[in-house]
Amino acid sequence: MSPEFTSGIKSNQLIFEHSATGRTNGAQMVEDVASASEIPEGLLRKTPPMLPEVSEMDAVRHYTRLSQKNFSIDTQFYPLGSCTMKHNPRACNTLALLPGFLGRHPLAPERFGQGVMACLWELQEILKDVTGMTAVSLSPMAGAQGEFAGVAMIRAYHDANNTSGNKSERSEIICPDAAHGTNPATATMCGYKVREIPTNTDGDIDVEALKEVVGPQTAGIMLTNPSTLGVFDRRIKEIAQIVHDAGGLLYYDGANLNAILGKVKPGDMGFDVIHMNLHKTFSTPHGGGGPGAGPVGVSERLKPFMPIPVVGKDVVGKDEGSFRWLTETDLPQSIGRLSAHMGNTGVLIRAYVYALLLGREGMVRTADYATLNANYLMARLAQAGFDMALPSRRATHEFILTLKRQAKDQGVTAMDFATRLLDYGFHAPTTYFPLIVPECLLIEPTETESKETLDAFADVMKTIQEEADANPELLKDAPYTLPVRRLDDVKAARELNLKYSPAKD
Amino acid sequence: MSPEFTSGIKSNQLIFEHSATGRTNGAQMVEDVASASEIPEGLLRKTPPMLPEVSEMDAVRHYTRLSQKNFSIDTQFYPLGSCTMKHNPRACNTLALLPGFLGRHPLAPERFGQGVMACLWELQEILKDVTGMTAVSLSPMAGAQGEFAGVAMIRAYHDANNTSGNKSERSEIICPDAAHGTNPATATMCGYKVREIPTNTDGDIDVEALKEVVGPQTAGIMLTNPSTLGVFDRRIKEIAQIVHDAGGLLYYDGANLNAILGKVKPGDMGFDVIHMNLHKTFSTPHGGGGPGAGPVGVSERLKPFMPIPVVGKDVVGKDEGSFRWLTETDLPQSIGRLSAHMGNTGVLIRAYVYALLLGREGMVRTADYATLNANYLMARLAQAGFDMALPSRRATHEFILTLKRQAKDQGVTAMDFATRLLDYGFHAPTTYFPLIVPECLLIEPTETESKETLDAFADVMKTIQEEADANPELLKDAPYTLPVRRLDDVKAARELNLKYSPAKD
Amino acid sequence: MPFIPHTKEDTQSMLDVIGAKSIEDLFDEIPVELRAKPLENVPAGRSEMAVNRLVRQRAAEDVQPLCFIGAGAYEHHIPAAVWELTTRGEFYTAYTPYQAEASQGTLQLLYEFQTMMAELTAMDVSNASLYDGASSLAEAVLMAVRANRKSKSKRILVPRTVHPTYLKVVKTITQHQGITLEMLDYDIDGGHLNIDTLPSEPGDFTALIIPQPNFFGVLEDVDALTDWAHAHGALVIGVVNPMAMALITPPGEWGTEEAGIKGADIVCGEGQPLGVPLSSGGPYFGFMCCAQKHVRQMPGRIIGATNDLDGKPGYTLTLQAREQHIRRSKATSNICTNQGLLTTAATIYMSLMGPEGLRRTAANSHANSCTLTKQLNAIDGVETIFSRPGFHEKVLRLNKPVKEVLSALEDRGILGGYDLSAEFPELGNALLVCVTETKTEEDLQHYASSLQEALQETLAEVSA
Amino acid sequence: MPFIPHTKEDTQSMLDVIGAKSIEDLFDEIPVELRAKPLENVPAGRSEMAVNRLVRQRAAEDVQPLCFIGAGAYEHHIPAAVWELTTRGEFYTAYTPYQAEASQGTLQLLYEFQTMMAELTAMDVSNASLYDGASSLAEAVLMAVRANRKSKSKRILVPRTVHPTYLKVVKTITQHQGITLEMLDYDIDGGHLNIDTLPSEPGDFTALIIPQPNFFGVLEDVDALTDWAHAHGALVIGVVNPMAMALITPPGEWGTEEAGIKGADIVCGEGQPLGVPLSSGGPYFGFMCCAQKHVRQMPGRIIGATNDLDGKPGYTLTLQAREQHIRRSKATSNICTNQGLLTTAATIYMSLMGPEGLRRTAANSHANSCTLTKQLNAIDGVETIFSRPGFHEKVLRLNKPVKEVLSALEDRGILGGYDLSAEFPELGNALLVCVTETKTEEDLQHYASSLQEALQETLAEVSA
Ligand SMILES: Cc1ncc(COP(=O)(O)O)c(C=O)c1O
Ligand SMILES: Cc1ncc(COP(=O)(O)O)c(C=O)c1O
Repeated sequence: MSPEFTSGIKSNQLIFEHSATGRTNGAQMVEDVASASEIPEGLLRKTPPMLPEVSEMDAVRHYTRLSQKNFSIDTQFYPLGSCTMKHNPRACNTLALLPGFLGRHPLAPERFGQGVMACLWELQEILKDVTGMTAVSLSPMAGAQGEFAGVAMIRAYHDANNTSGNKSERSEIICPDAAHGTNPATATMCGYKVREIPTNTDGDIDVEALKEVVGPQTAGIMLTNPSTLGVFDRRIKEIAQIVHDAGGLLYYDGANLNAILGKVKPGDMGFDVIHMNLHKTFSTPHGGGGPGAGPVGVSERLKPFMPIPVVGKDVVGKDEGSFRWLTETDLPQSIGRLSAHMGNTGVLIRAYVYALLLGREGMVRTADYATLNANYLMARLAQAGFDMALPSRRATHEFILTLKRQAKDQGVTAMDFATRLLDYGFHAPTTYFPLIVPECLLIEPTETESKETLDAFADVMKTIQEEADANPELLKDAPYTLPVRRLDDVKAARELNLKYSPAKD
Repeated sequence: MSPEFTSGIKSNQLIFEHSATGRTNGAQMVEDVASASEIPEGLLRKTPPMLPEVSEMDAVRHYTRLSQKNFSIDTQFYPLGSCTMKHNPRACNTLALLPGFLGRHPLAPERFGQGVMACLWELQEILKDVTGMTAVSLSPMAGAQGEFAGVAMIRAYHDANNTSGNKSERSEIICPDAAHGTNPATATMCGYKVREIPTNTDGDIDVEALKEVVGPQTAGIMLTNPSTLGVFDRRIKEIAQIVHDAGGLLYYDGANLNAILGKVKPGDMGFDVIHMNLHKTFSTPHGGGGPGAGPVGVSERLKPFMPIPVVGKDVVGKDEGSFRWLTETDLPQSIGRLSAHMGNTGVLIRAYVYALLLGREGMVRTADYATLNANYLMARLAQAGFDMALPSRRATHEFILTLKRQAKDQGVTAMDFATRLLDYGFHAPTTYFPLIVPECLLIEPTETESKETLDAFADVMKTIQEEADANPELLKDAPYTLPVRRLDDVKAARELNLKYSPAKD
Repeated sequence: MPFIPHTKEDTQSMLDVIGAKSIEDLFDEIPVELRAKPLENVPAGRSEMAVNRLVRQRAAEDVQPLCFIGAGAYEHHIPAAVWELTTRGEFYTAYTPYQAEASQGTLQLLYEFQTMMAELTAMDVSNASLYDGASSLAEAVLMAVRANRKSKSKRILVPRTVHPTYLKVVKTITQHQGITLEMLDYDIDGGHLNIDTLPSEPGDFTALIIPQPNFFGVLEDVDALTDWAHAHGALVIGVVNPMAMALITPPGEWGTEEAGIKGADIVCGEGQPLGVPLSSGGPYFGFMCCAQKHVRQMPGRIIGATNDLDGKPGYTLTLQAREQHIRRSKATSNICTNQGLLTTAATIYMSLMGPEGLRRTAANSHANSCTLTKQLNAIDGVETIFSRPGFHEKVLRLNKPVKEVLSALEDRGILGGYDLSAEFPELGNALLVCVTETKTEEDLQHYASSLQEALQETLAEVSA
Repeated sequence: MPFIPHTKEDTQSMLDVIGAKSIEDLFDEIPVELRAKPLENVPAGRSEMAVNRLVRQRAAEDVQPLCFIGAGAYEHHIPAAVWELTTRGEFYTAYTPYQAEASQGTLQLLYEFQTMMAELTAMDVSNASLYDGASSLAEAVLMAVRANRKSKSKRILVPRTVHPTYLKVVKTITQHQGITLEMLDYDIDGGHLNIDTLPSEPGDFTALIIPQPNFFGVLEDVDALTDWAHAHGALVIGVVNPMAMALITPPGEWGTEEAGIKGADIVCGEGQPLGVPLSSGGPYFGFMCCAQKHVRQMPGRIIGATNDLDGKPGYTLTLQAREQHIRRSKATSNICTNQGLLTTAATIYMSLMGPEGLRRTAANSHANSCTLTKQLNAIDGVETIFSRPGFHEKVLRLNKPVKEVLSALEDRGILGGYDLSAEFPELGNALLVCVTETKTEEDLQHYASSLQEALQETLAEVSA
């Protein structure tokens, strides 16, 4: 009765399967000039790459239909904790794609780039204020690269201020056990040993444990506050004191600033360096996995070490008011460059447009409503009988629900709930992160979702719980209504198949 | 097991059902300036219109998901006969949306519009060549308006050349029974009586019948060749002779030129006036029902009557090479204006870009492959056991299959086949047109579809025939896999519900 | 081969199935003597890259100065989301929704559109669009003739304050139907149709057209005019700017209770202000709303709600028996393809604006127009002509020929307005100036100071 | 409230459910003394209309002259379909495809991307992207150190013909790992890495980087270099322009049979030429391919094909145990978010170009570069520096300071190239000029005549 929805082309086909030898998309063919080659035969490619040979329509149809197989914020509620899936205003995209911006070569003289540089300079100013830092460099291309820049600056700072001659004296970076995986991975890339500290049952850092690990070997600590547990660490000032007293610096993982925008500034908490994920708080799109932008903000003492380039504004002289790139010459102690040019400029323009649209009131409102939505949804789910990981705490932009009880009693896991949610048209929350909470769902609704949507989500969670009560197997086999049923990850890893090879016939 | 795919918002909701009083899309709010009004109280609106009050995200999500409920060329094979659903190249859209074109006020001085006017002027030249006509006016906004312009010109011509003083002498327009509905409707709008003539069993016009109806009362004949039956009328020259001899003029309905581009020119067949549907042959998008563009081409004798404005190019004097609008002053005998400005300019730009991409070779190729595809699919379906309406004829860009036999033997109709096709991911062909072929499907594959797609379609048609053999009821209840099942048209017309009213509570 | 997917092998095997030797054979029913000569005036095909470059240069030529022209096409800010959504392939490349089950996206959207337009005009029902404002007025006239069965005269009363181009279009389209368009002059002080100048004797009038605002931007005395029309057995055709409807009395509420019937009978107009860019004049869209009782006389597509086999709500084309594809020579109109994609844009635009956003846009445009008028009136040699209030356009009289002044303004980066002197010579050097919400205070000041300079300059030139 | 859907009533009823009096209460766990002062340097919120106008003005300032700069970022024609599809909301606003069942669109596309990149480079496998070309080279170096278990030295041989900024980035990123970057000078005649200058003594080398084409646009002697590396136990890291791969021997085929092993071990580079606009430098995307045996050392996301419960094919993130979210401090890299949307564009770009379209684009760029070089060499005071063949960039020596010449070219609407004189002073007044398929014959002539004039002009100025 319900044949496969084929669209006249088999729905599972790869673009290669639409290909036919000799088929071309003629409008894209420039003149054939094989003759003019000065490349010696020996350097020429012998067999052409197996790229698809399709018409423009084949490609348009294939990729349009592929896109429809995705969940996205534009189509679904997507409460992925720690990911801040909020609405991406369309003006940001439209304006970032203006021909004037797109056509500019990165190495074109500065006088042909004053427009874009003005945007970037103003963005630096905005981010400084929001974070309470002294200076900002926009060059890191995602959060993890921002982290790298930050920790590398900590290292450069210690190296520069080390009088003992023993540069590896401060060899450790402290991370809470709840930290995002990029934090320890970054510390390692910067040549540090990672010391993990535990979290208290109330969700705050175990300060006593911190006191034990901190010492002259401490280069710094990587924190995020609100933490990945979705709570604000109330003893942050004390923590800062302890680390600073030991000569270490404080790194703030600012991937998610949604709940503190205009409410509390990392600089005021005592942090020395912060990275921000513009692709979260500043609503640049996630694009199915990037691009992002991970600007870093620094306190006065780390300023000389910022990654380059930074946008500078001439304040005196004949070029007064004009913008230029600050480079090695201006910042000789810089940790250096992280990308071939100025990072992900197009993403930065989107964030800039977003910041202008929000304005200072909008920033504060973002924190207000992100927090309201999280606390409301937490309350609704608690009322519905779900267990919160930290029931006594306020939620920040997110909160954690644990299905430990359900896993034990009914054998249904967080993943079962997650995949079943898909059938109801909701993207799953983040599962199994942070690692310290068993069978957890990390839920971040964001400020752009309406009460109606949150209510619908809470209702569906309750329905799924009822399904689990009645028939746990139903959840195990979910999803049912998506392009594919539950996928076999084990097979994917065991029988590695990472590219298409045409079937031999 | 398969809950309604809700997307976190009930999938059937109207935008009004996402609305909440006081919800606003703040980014679109300009300053509130109620005070500055010079409008007297009595003229002010008392109650605001019930427009949706939603956030940008609500709107984006709602309309994105609505769009996904459509079939479209970008997602499906769409062999709707007489509609020429071929690929709409993306360059046409991207270039037509350039800010320089979009921002121009239609009444801005000509010197600020030379770019767009150059495009339009060249398009006129291209269309003249393709149709074999002497002049072209781009102003009609769709096929039917082009028809109106054409028939109005015929009328103006007769009026101008009428020496008897009795202006209504020529009071009839002849249309074949297979004609598109717009033809007789247009003749009526132009104040003519419509005389219908029959079609022979071989698909050509019944010339004897024509001879009988033609006479001094004949203003003209509206034809399309290839006809809506998908065949080329071989006696066209003779027909032209008969009508011209009687003092009538020949109108060519050029909605579908796909099969004759560069192969045969309506001007050479003896036609005096033609309209073209750029939204068919010239691949401008159908947009779910428009906009289109229906330029008219005329022979020398109808030139003075063309609708204005027309783009002119100054060939001498100080403005040599510059473009200007030809208006009432230049064409005092013009039938007049059809739109407030220059018709659907943006559509015209798309067609112009398309024409440049194809070029003269591409035009001929379009005819070649549109014809090849139609004849191939006709052959495949004939092999599969379907009855062709005109089995002995070549197909042009389209052909007709009749399910008269199936309707009689199995009780399944053309509409049953059509809706069942949807389940297989193919849009239905045109059903029940032309009116003279019972239970017909008018199938136009177009040149942009691949053999693979045509084969898949033929296979599915065969499958459906097998379903009909096994269980005709299955077809009656189709479709099964679309957002809705078969819709009740009778209810729609009887219990008119043309707008949403909020449920009272 | 641009846009053609066939490989050589495909072509050959397809010909084999057909039983033809070559593609050429497929054209063997076309008499040889008719075969076309090569297309010499069609240029050779070019790559997308080459076309891209050419057309971008053309578009770049047309970058516009600051625009204060209105006269039927209005520059409003269009939220970025409108066209990003409208040009989604599934909207952009779908056909007219004949096959309802496969077109629920378009159909539901059009049903929403009809609801919004009916709300905005306060009328009972709306169709799914006509070509543009001008042709929608022509269709409204034809419809009124059909709808007013009591009237035999086919006399349509047309104020001179209707857009002059609309009048031309109405003439073009309705001239073959024995319809008389009777012109009514405007009040030289108010710029409106003075109720006192309407025929006082009884008579058979088919309809009265009421523009709101009128071509001068002036607000008509709609209540009195509506009452007059209904008292004389004439239908009321409102031709309105939909943006203005967010602020002023909609045609569904025109007239007074005393007259027995309230509201216009047919309302039409140009939909462009609702999310459609100026685009050199098109594509825009015409809209049409009417009282329920006239719905069967309405031209164009109409979408109705219904249910599917399972009782689930759905949408479909309805009342098709009015249309050419069913009724042929007896259809209400020959219109077939309309302006679907533009109504898509308008529907999304109205959703994003909401009642408050739209009201503010209208109010802001009005306020800006008032502000500029005040500033300009302070200039020597500039005066407002009409005393009646307007929406966002004003007619000014200059003490210099308008053409010269406009040209001087152009040199200062301003398109100063629409020159009325050819069409309304009785007004002298009259200029129609439009201001929308898009103009800032600086823009207004720039206009004012530029006009001052321009007037002085032309003065200097004249005296030199 | 921009982007916030809450009505007053919503807010109140939500607070009631929470049991809080005000939104302010929800922040009561933040110590009072930490509460932020107002954001004074963030401007007040503006409407989309206002922002639109401001940012459009900014973009308009940046309209560019005709561009002959390459140096790592290349202007190619991008089919319109690429970005119309890429910015579809379902691609644009999806997250990293963690939840595979809800992300088959992105996942299948990335699987196709991996296939295409592996094909283009003739390597076994590809990842799903890294940040950009420069950082991908840094990751390749780190990967080589992990992958070459036999080598203990962490010595990486780096030709000076690698892009100088890439080198800086490699230094920044790898400096904390005890890695030595040993620079190899280039051949002053050929502009390439001369095999004879490589260390002849045996030694422990971890990897040799081979750029193809190199920073001077020159084609390296890849076969000999690859053989040398493999003979010395070093891995080969190719850093290649993917567009060039359509024309020249891909790294998977570098080396000769004699050496026993054929092909590079790791290939990385900048993906920008494949459908990504110049965009002031980003977002672009880095790519990385490698031999199958090294796949577990690869950084970044990798997509694998698998089946669902019903045996239907599907795609999912795989080998996640390499990544930071599982392996944490022992991950292959800290990379998390990568450049997904750009690989979407690249995949669509490659689909639209196909092997022949891509080859022609590359061949045309090469031919245009040859043509221009010939024309320029005919000018007095201009000579090609290097004798070896190149792809689409050439180094020219001028008889005038490059900076002045470039500025004179700018006045003629041309960005003349990349000034090498600061980074390669030994080359004198050296200019790196790039030509792609986007340039017409007239463009090349315009460049040639402008350069001639520019040289004369600077001469005149100098002598004046
Ligand atoms: C808390 C936290 N830190 C760091 C990151 C890493 O950011 P990115 O993915 O941009 O590298 C993320 C993002 O997933 C995050 O949620
Ligand atoms: C043969 C024929 N004539 C006329 C028309 C009317 O064209 P339009 O819909 O553009 O008014 C059509 C389109 O449906 C058609 O197919």
